[in-house]
Order: sequence, then C-alpha cells, then structure tokens
Amino acid sequence: MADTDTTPGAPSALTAEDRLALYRWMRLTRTLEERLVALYRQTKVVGGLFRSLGQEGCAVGSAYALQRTDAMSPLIRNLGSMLVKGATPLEVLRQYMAKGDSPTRGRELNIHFGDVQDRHFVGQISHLGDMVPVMAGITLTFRLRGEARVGLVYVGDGATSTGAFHEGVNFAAVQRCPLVVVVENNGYAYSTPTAQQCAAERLADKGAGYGIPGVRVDGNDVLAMHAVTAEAVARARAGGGPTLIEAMTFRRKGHAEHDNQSYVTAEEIAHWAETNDPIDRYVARLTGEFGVAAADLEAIDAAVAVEVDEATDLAEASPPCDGPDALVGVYAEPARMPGLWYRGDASRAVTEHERPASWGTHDG
Amino acid sequence: MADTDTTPGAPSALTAEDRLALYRWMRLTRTLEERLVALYRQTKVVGGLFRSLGQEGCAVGSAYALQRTDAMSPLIRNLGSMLVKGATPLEVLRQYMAKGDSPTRGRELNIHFGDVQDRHFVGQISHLGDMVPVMAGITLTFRLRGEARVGLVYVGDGATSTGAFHEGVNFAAVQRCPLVVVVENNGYAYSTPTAQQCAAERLADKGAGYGIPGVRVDGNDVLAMHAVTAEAVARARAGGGPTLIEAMTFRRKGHAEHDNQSYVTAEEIAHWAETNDPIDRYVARLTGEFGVAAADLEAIDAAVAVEVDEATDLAEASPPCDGPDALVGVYAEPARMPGLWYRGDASRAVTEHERPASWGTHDG
Amino acid sequence: MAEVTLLEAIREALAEEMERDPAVVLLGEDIGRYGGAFKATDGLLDRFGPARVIDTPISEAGIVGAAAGMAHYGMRPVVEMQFIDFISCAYDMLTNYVATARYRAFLPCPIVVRGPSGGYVRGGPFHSQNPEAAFLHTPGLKIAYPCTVADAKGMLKAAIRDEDPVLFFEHKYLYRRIKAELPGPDEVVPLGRARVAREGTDLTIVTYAATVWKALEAAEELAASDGLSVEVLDLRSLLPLDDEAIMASVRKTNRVLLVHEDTVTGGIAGELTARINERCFEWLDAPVRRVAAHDVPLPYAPPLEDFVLPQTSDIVRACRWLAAY
Amino acid sequence: MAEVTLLEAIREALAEEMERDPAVVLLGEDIGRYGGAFKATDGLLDRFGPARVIDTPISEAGIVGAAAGMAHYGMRPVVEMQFIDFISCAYDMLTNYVATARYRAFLPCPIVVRGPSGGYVRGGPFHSQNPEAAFLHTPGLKIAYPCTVADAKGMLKAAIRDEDPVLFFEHKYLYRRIKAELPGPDEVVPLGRARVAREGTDLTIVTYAATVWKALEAAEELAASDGLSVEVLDLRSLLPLDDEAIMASVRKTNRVLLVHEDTVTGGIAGELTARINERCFEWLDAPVRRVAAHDVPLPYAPPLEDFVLPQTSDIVRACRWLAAY
Ligand SMILES: Cc1ncc(C[n+]2csc(CCOP(=O)(O)OP(=O)(O)O)c2C)c(N)n1
Ligand SMILES: Cc1ncc(C[n+]2csc(CCOP(=O)(O)OP(=O)(O)O)c2C)c(N)n1
Ligand SMILES: [Mg+2]
Ligand SMILES: [Mg+2]
Repeated sequence: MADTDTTPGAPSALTAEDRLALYRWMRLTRTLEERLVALYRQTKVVGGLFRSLGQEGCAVGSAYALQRTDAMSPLIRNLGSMLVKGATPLEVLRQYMAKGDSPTRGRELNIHFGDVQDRHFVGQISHLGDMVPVMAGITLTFRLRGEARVGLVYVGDGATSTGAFHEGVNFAAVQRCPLVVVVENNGYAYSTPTAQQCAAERLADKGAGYGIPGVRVDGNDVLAMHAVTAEAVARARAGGGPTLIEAMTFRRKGHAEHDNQSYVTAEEIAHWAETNDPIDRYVARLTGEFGVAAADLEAIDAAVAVEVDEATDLAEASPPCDGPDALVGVYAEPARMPGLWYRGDASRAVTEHERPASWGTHDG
Repeated sequence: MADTDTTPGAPSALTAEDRLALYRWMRLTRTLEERLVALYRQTKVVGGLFRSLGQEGCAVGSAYALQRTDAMSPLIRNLGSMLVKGATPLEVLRQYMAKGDSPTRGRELNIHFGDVQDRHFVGQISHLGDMVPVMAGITLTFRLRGEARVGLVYVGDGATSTGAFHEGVNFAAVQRCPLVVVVENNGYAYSTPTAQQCAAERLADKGAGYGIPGVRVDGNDVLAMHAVTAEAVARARAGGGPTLIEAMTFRRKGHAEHDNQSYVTAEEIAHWAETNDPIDRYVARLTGEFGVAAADLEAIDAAVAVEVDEATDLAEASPPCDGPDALVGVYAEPARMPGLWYRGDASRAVTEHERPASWGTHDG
Repeated sequence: MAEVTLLEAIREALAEEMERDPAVVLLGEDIGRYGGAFKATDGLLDRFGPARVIDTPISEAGIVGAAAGMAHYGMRPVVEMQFIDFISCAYDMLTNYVATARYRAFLPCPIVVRGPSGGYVRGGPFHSQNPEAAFLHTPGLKIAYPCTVADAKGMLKAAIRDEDPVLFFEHKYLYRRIKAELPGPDEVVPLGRARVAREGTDLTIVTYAATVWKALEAAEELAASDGLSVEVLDLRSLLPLDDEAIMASVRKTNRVLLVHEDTVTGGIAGELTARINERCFEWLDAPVRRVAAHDVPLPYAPPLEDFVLPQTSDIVRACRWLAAY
Repeated sequence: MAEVTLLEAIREALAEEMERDPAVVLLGEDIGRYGGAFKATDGLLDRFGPARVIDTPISEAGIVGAAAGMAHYGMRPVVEMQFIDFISCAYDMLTNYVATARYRAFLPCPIVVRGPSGGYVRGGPFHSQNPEAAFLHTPGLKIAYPCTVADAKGMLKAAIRDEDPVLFFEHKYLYRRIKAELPGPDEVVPLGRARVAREGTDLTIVTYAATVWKALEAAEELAASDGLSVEVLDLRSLLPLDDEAIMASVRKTNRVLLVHEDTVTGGIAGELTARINERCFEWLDAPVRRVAAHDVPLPYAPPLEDFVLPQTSDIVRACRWLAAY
C-alpha cells in the first residue's frame, strides 16, 4: 500500500447501509464503464473513452462525503463521483453517444456536463486546472452567503502543474473558501510519470505553500478516502478553509482507450490489479471485517447490471442531434443565431453535405 | 529583525574589497534613485518612478553572488541588482527619460531593458511572473550545454500568486535547472499586504511543494542576503537544482511615486527607516565589526555623487527619439515596417500632430 | 447637475448597481482599501464592505474563474483588471470557460470584466493595449467600449445587468479628460447599439473609444477648411456590432473611413470592412479605408507613440483622400 | 519515392532539422517516450536523446516561456501543444513576452509553437479550435497553416530556421488523410508566400488549411456542372499575408470568395476583405463574400459539427451566387 498520512477512516461514521451504498456505486461505475467499452468497440461512442479502472474507490469514497447541495467538479476519471452525486447512467450513455437528448444536447463530450440547480456538479472543460478557480468562486459564494455548503474539485497529478490550479488554490486559501481539493495521483498524466510532472515526492506538500493542510491518503481504500474527505469537508463547512488531499491510486488503463499504455510495464499494471484493486479490497473487508454475505453483494451486482442494460436500451433509442439546434443558446438574448447567407432558408442543407467518417480524438 | 532560517552569512567568504563594493552598490542605487526622484519632479522622467528605498541590501547582496556570465532577471525594484550586473547609471537615466539612445531606444520603460551578450540581464515585461519560465529556459540551456552558469530571477510576494510563477518554478525544479528564485517579500504588492496575497505564513514554504529547498533570509542584511544567495548559486552550479529564497524586507515608499502609501501606517514606515535601513545597518557593521574608517565610506559617497552627476548631464544631453524609428525591428526580416497610406511619403507627418500632454501611468 | 469625469461615471455605475442588486460584487487587485489603481472603486469598500468589494491575489485567470463560479450561483461579479493588458493572462479562462459556459453546459455566466485600456498615455507596450480584437471571434462574449460619460455609466449598468459575460473597456486617456453632466440614475444604455456622434452627409467615419474624439476633431476641421460634412459613428459596442446603424450611415454617405487605435492588421476594421462590403457593396463610391496604429508593439517614448498611433491629422488626410476619390 | 502522410512529413521535418542543427530542441507534453498524442515526435527521443526531446509538465505558459529563454541563448526550440486549443493558456506569454522580445529588448526569439488544430473530427469545443485569428493583431509573430504534405514539411523547416517566433498550425483532419510523395530533404518552403492550388479565371477562392481541400472539391464540381473556372488560392502563411498573390488573383478573376473554418465573425476573412477592398476595389465585379463557421463554440455531435462548419456544398452554392452576381 502507498505511504500515507492517514489510517483507514473510522468505519463507525458510516452505517451498514452506507457501506453497501459505497459498494454499489463502485460496482455501478465499473459496470457502466465496461458497457461503454463495448459500445466504443461497436463505434457507438463518439470520440474517446476514458477509464477509471482501479480508481473507483477514490472517486466514490470522496464524493460520498458530500451532501446533495454541495458542489462538485469532476475530472474525466470521476465517473464514480458523478454517479454518487446524482448523474444517471442514462445521461452518461447518451452523452458518450452524442444523442440529441443528452445532457448537453450533443455539444460536449463524455462526462463534461453539469447541473447547478439540483445535483450540483459543474460541467468542466478540457483545459486542465481551470475548474479550480471556478470552484473557488462557487465556494466563496457559499461562504459569503453564510450557507453551510462546501465544494470539492478533482484534479490529476498532471493538472497540479497548471497555472490555473495554482491561482485557484491560492485564491481559495486566502479567501478561506470551503473547498476541498482532491489531487488524484494515479502515477501518470497521459504518458508522463508523476516524477516528471513535479519534483516534490509528495504532492500533499503543496498545501504548506498555500497555508492550508495537505494530507495524503490511500485512494484505493474507499473507506479511508471517505474518512479523509469527510474530515476535510467538515473543516470546510465549519469555516476552516480549504484542504488539499493527495489520493494515491493508479491508472490501470491507458490515458484513453486508444492508448495501449506501452510506457508502463505489464507487471506493474498486473501488480496493482491483483493486489490493489479498490473493489476487491473492499469486498474482502465487507465480507470479512463487516460480515456482509457474498450473496448480498451479488444481488447488488445483478441489480446494477439490469440498471445499465435498461439505460443502454434507452440511450440507444435516443434520437441523434439535429443540425440547426447548434444555433441555439450561445447567448441568453438572442437565443438563436442567424443562419448563413449561402445556406438561404435551406436550414437542412446540411443533409446534402459530405459527412466525414467519425474520428476519435486522443484526449479528454 | 525578521524571523529567518539563516544567520548572517560567514563574512570570511568576502574580502575587504568585496565588502566595500557592496557598500558602493547600495549607495549608488540610493543616490541614483534620489536623482531620479528629482528628475521626476522636474517632469523629466516619462511615466512612473518605482523606488527600492530600504530594499537595496536585498538587491545588491543577491546579485553580488553572481558572476558576469550568469543570467539575471530583475524586478522593477532591482535597480541595485542591475547596477551590480553591469547596467550603468547613464543607461538607467536615459531609459527613464525615454531618450533616443536609451537601451531600448525609447520603446520600453524604466529598468525594462536587457543585455544577453555580455552582462546577462534579461529585459523583463510588466506581466508579473512571466520571467520565471523564461529564466527556467535560459538556465536549462546552461545545463544542457554543460556550462557552469546559473540564473537568478526576482519576483515579489505578489508575483508568487501568478500562474506563470508556478509553472516556471515547477518546470525548473523538474528539469533541475540551475536557477535561484528570489522572492522579495517587502510586505506589499501595490496596496495588498502579503497576508492577503497568500495564506502561508512563510513564502519559503512553497519550496517543498516543488521539491526544492526553500529558505528565508533577512533581506535587509546585505551580508546575509549575499551568503544565502551564494549558497544557492553554488548548489545550482553544482547541479543541485533550484532554490527558493524568501528575502524579508520592506517597501518604504509607495508602489510608485504617485502612491502616497496611505494603507501603511506612518509609524511602521518610520520604524523600518530608523531600525532597519539596510545601508545604515551595514555602515554600522562596516565601521564597527570590520573596522572601516568613516572617511573611506564618505569617499565612496562622494565618488558616487560625481558619477551620478556626470551621468545625469550626459543623459539630459541625449537626443529624444525619432518617430519613424518606431517602425524598425519588429522582425529580423524585413527589419522595417511599411508606412501607412494616408501619411504618404510624409514620414515626418507626425510633427504636425497634436501631442497629448505627458501623463504618467500608475504601474510598472 | 455637476459635471463628472468618465472615471466618476464608472464609479457611480458600480455604486448604483451595487445598491440596486445585492448580487453585484466587485473583485480585483487593490480595489478595496486602495480604491483601485485608477481609483475607480474608491470609497466602495467603506460603503459596501469586504464581502462585496473583494481584494484578490495577483492572478487574473484565478479571479475571472472565480467570478464565473460566483455567477453560476446567482452572483453578478464585476472584475477589475488593474490594466486591461493583464486580461491576456485570463485569455484561456475567458475564451474557453466563460464564453462557452451557457452553450456547452447551460451555465449562466453574467460577469463583467472591466479595466483601463488604450494608449496616448506614454504607458509603453504593456500598459496601453487595446485587446478587443483578440476576443472578437469568441462567440459567447460581448464587448463594450464606450467613450462618453453617459455611455460609460449607462453601458456599464447594462453590462452588469446583462445575462452574459461582457468585456468592458475603459479608455484611460479619457478617464479624467472627458467631463459631462449625467442624466438620471437609471439611464441604462443598451449594449449592441451604435451612436451617431456627429451627423454628416459626405462621408462616414466609423470608430470607437478615444479615436471618436479625434474623429470629431477631424470632422470639425474638415467642415471648416474643406466644407465637408462628415458623419461620425461611435460603435460603442463591438460584439455584437450594430450592423443596422453602420449600414444606414454607409448608405447615406457612400464613403467610409474606419478608424481605430489597435494595430491595422487584425484590428476590428477588418470585420467591419467585410460586413460593409457584404451588405453595402452597391452603395460604395470609394473603397473602405482604414486609419489605425502601425503594426508594432506600442512604444513608450512620446515621439514614438505619437508616430505609431493614429492622430487627428491622419484622419483629416484620409478623409480628404476619400472625399476626392 | 514512397508516399508519406502529412503527419509523417512533420516528423521528417523535425528530424531533418534536428540533424542539421544541434540547436534545435523539442519541448512538449508526452512528446518523448510516447511520441506525442498524435505521434508527431515518435522515435525522436530514441534518436536524439532526452536533452533534445524534452517532456514537460502540463504548463503551456511555462513551456513557451522556457522556449523563449532558450531561444535568447542560441537554441531553436520547437514547442508542441498537445492540442492547439491549449495555446490559449500561453496567450499572455506569446503575445506579450515572445512577440515583443526583439522589438522591446533586442532579444532574438526564434521559437516555433506547433500543434494539431481544426475540426471535422468530432473533437468538441476544446479539441477542434482554429485560434489563428486571435494572434493576427500581434506584430512580432508569424503564422503558418499549411495543408499539403510538401508544405507541411517545407514550411516547418522554414519556421524552424526563421529568426522570429512562428505559430505553426497542423490540421489534424489532414494528418493521416493526405498523402503525397515528398521532394528532396532540403525543400524549404518560404513563409509569407501563398500557393495557387488550382488555376482558374472566373472567380477566386482564397482559403487555407482543411478548407483548401473542400474548395478544390467545390471547384471540381463547379467545373463539371456549371462550366465555371475557379481559382483556389491556398494562403499557407497568415502572417505575413501574401498580398501580391491575393491581389494578382483578384485582378484576374474579379470575384472573390473567402473560406475558412474559424467562425465568420472575427475570422481572418475580415482582414482579407479589408486588404482586397483597399487594393483592388476597382477590380471587384461583386462583393467579397465569406463562407465560414457559424458563430458558436464548435459542438461535438456529428450532425451539429457538420452543420456549423463550412462544407463543400456551401462553397459550391456561394460560388454560384458570386458567379451570377
Ligand atoms: C491545459 C491543458 N493542457 C493539456 C491538456 C491535454 N491533456 C488532457 S488529459 C492530460 C493528462 C492529465 O493528467 P492528470 O492531470 O494526471 O489526470 P489523469 O488523466 O491522470 O486523471 C493532458 C496532458 C489539457 N487537457 N489541458
Ligand atoms: C499579471 C499582472 N497583473 C497585475 C499587474 C499590475 N501590478 C504591477 S506591480 C504590482 C504589484 C507587485 O507586487 P510584488 O510582486 O509584491 O512586487 P513589489 O512591487 O512589491 O516589488 C501589480 C499588481 C502586473 N504587472 N502583472
Ligand atoms: Mg494522473
Ligand atoms: Mg511586494
């Protein structure tokens, strides 16, 4: 296991129900991702597919420490966090398949979507680090209004190198924003190992430079992840300002599906899969220490499979996007852009156009 | 005195001659600045005037640890560093007076000028933090070529908040560039106190987050400043990578001459002037501990005054800029931009134009 | 009513909007106790307190990003760039995050980013910029650049009330040079509409910001010396552009001079020429011409700056050329 | 000689220039062992070692700044943006530091910033951008945007040898779709010169990058169906623009269509219209018209992206309109 500051969190804070819920979210994450892989191979996913295999504990454990009214900004590998926070498999599937009724109506990819009305996750953009200042502003708003709400922003080890990360964390620290910054150190940023990203041995040590606590936690221990996040959330909610959490985990797949991860040895990947899979580790604890019956877990697995199957059917039946819908909603007023002169009133002119073969990009 | 990591550096490393040289540079800095103030009041300085009163020890002590072939990037308050590195009072005066024979031929202000052929200081731009990545690149070049040269970049407490600072220091740390980063913590960034800039009590603590040493030093003790910088320079030259030095000092003037510093109490300024002036402190040490005769220092002062007088006369006699010279040198090829159609061949047409009254900007 | 400067008009607009709507908050470097580098926010900290006048670290991307987050959750942040030149540090955040928020994620993002821009002040290359053209091809942003006291106040109010992000440029040469009486407190000047600064029939100068005043000087001079009747159209709003007003003037005078302080290459005059050409080709009796800055970083020394920037005499000469065409 | 893709041409240019000049070094994210997101630098680490192929942290401003510093001291850094969309993070460094270095401080700054740009690839708003127009009003920069295999190689070589900073855009839709034989290793294609991609006499399409290929398709179709002779001018170099080539074609055909993939408002077509209007007003038999993307962030779903971006059929229709004018 990774060298960490914390011992697995006191399980007493979670009820038996919570513990099963954590399991269910992790399983749902993995099953849904496996479905996405199948759809990707059938070329039904438009664009790239990004896996969080082996990182589900980190995503689920941390997000589970939030309340519904708390805000969260996910990374590309936080499918689990999105689900915990209320995103549905159907939304995710429609989004990956670029459907007309997807959460962004086909404008954005994968889990780049948001809901600041109800479930409070904020649609991120690709530019790494940019969500940190945005979440600083959201949580500053909470503080200024005297609302007991917090925010949580995920960044990767790679994103810590960006200027936006730095400016955002510093802003949040100075303003004592109720913001938890989770750095998912999964060993790589695309092909770049963490040691080539940052010369510090512990990314948690960045906290001191901002005057905020920095802690490291075993991100593949879902209970530890939850406990450490819950503590940071509690501190933030009580007015204690931001915390930087470095979650140690490992990316067991390439950056995206097209990447065969040639820059990592097969042994290392196998080692993590065999000895440090967050679901396996958790199952062992649940069935051991917590006396959960294996059949109970199997029942969850079966229900999850049905849920993903049903969502897939619905998503596949969803309509594609309609070209002219692209012109709606850049501004509040006017809501619709004018057409282009050479298309005349033939707004459907696009149907005669050549259609370049779909061609996945290599990035998120 | 400020709480620091270091005790004043071992004076044995410096010869008696060095010690007088340090005094001379500090005195020259102060005298030249006082002359600039006089010229500013006569409206002979075009634009703003930025003082380093009370910070001369920091500028001079650190720059004195460099060799001529080492590269340095100054801040607006590093007039002293520029002089040590070989900039002449005449250049500085011409530049502040926007003369045609000034180092930038009137294109840039104050000490924004450079020389990468001989004296190796790099013309900075106003955008704070940007010089850190640039200096990382320069020092990476030194390392890659196997040259035993180092670089030193100055930033203020305020500039540490910028994304460019972060990206530059991180880059230099990962690449083990021979770069010394001096953070001059003078208590304020314009009107903003350091505590509103960063929640960390010690900016030196930022070093850990980049995996490089971070030390704090009394910046108003010129010998300590020199010793700490010399140590960092030696480490860099030996391949040990960057060091972050936080130099504690105090800005005894406003951000620029127009700023009456209303946000600082008169008592605090007076206190620093009376008890912690770097020149006074150094004079006491020189005449005490080091047995220098007061007359020797007075002789230096007199020589400095003459030098500044002579430079002023020359600078005042310098020609103004010639309008069409503005069109030269944006690109290597073509070196000259074409004129504008409505000016015809009347390239001197500008002489008929209205001339807006000079109007100082409020910034550097 | 007493006359106020353009700078005071900005301050009044901020104060009135803060009074009207508790969601309006200010963010920026040194805007609190110090009142901002140009004193645009002077006194507002005392009046509205530190929860609404927020001094920030030096981090333009961070500030703009934070403002966007606040705006998503119902606030109306107004961000000051100490000099507009530093907006380039927030270029990514503005063009990628802020401008697209509504379209890609249905996130409301009503922020204003304002600050002192422009030259003629011996500010050198980094305190004199006119960055508007860099944002022109960013759907999702609006751009305002007023040049009168009434517009500065009324358009800033409109910008703060707008549901979308607005870049609001304030020409620092005009800050204290322009004075006028202000209309009542609720004169909101809508974004997207140009202003006829002077009526004329022989030719049209389309311009904005400080060069509106130079165009007016030139028009005056041409009327006196050449008997030319020059219309001056102050765009005020650069995104969206007021096509109707532009085309109406061109159809009336049939000759157009475009003037701006930004460099000629890549400045907004290009877009204007394209639009005029597309809609009024048949009405043009002469080519559309541009008077703008030379294509160099703006130098600092007075003779150099004067040479590089467009001057009144340049406009006069260009108008004569057009009128004689 | 075997045919190579545009991507391979890029790689060859890099390798040959590194071979020729030891001062040429590469910097970027994942460009070393991984060979870059698009494999443009594949194999170069093995060939030239880690001192010349430098993997960097994710920090575009930092990388560009470092490259500038290296260039001041005699190196010839070539920076890869993993996607050109991330160049916005280095906008300040490029426009303020890099572009002005020579002018304000006599600092040589010969760097190349290159990367995959452009849409038609279902990349969504942040992996499809065409940011060239944002840099057009930055004196001190050069901008290249080739669309053929030979130009990609020859212009990249020219860019690396240039004494000034060059932004070099590589359209990712073309990376593996375009193939051709390459001329000898020392075919340097000078910056600043346009290329007649197809000769014609009835009207001129001025364009660059991926839409050159669409214009050629349209020209073909129009020749067959309407008997129209359409000239296609590939700008290749956007800063400086090849005014001579543009004007020569306009004077020949008297009708111009400007096509680009960037949004219509604020795109480079505006500057082109201004220049054509200024120099060829008397030669124009029809207004200069633009075919370009709708003014929206580029959406990701295929039907939306296809609707927003200019297509061959759009060019055909626009040409018919112009020919009939
Ligand atoms: C500013 C910026 N530069 C480059 C990229 C391209 N990019 C996308 S993901 C990625 C690696 C991210 O690594 P990390 O932050 O560790 O997250 P992980 O993928 O490991 O979860 C890169 C370089 C980007 N999205 N944004
Ligand atoms: C990116 C950027 N934002 C804002 C400014 C305006 N500005 C110039 S100096 C300054 C304060 C700098 O403070 P500090 O870094 O502490 O240096 P000091 O003046 O104290 O030496 C500010 C905000 C700038 N130059 N660059
Ligand atoms: Mg990672
Ligand atoms: Mg300071």
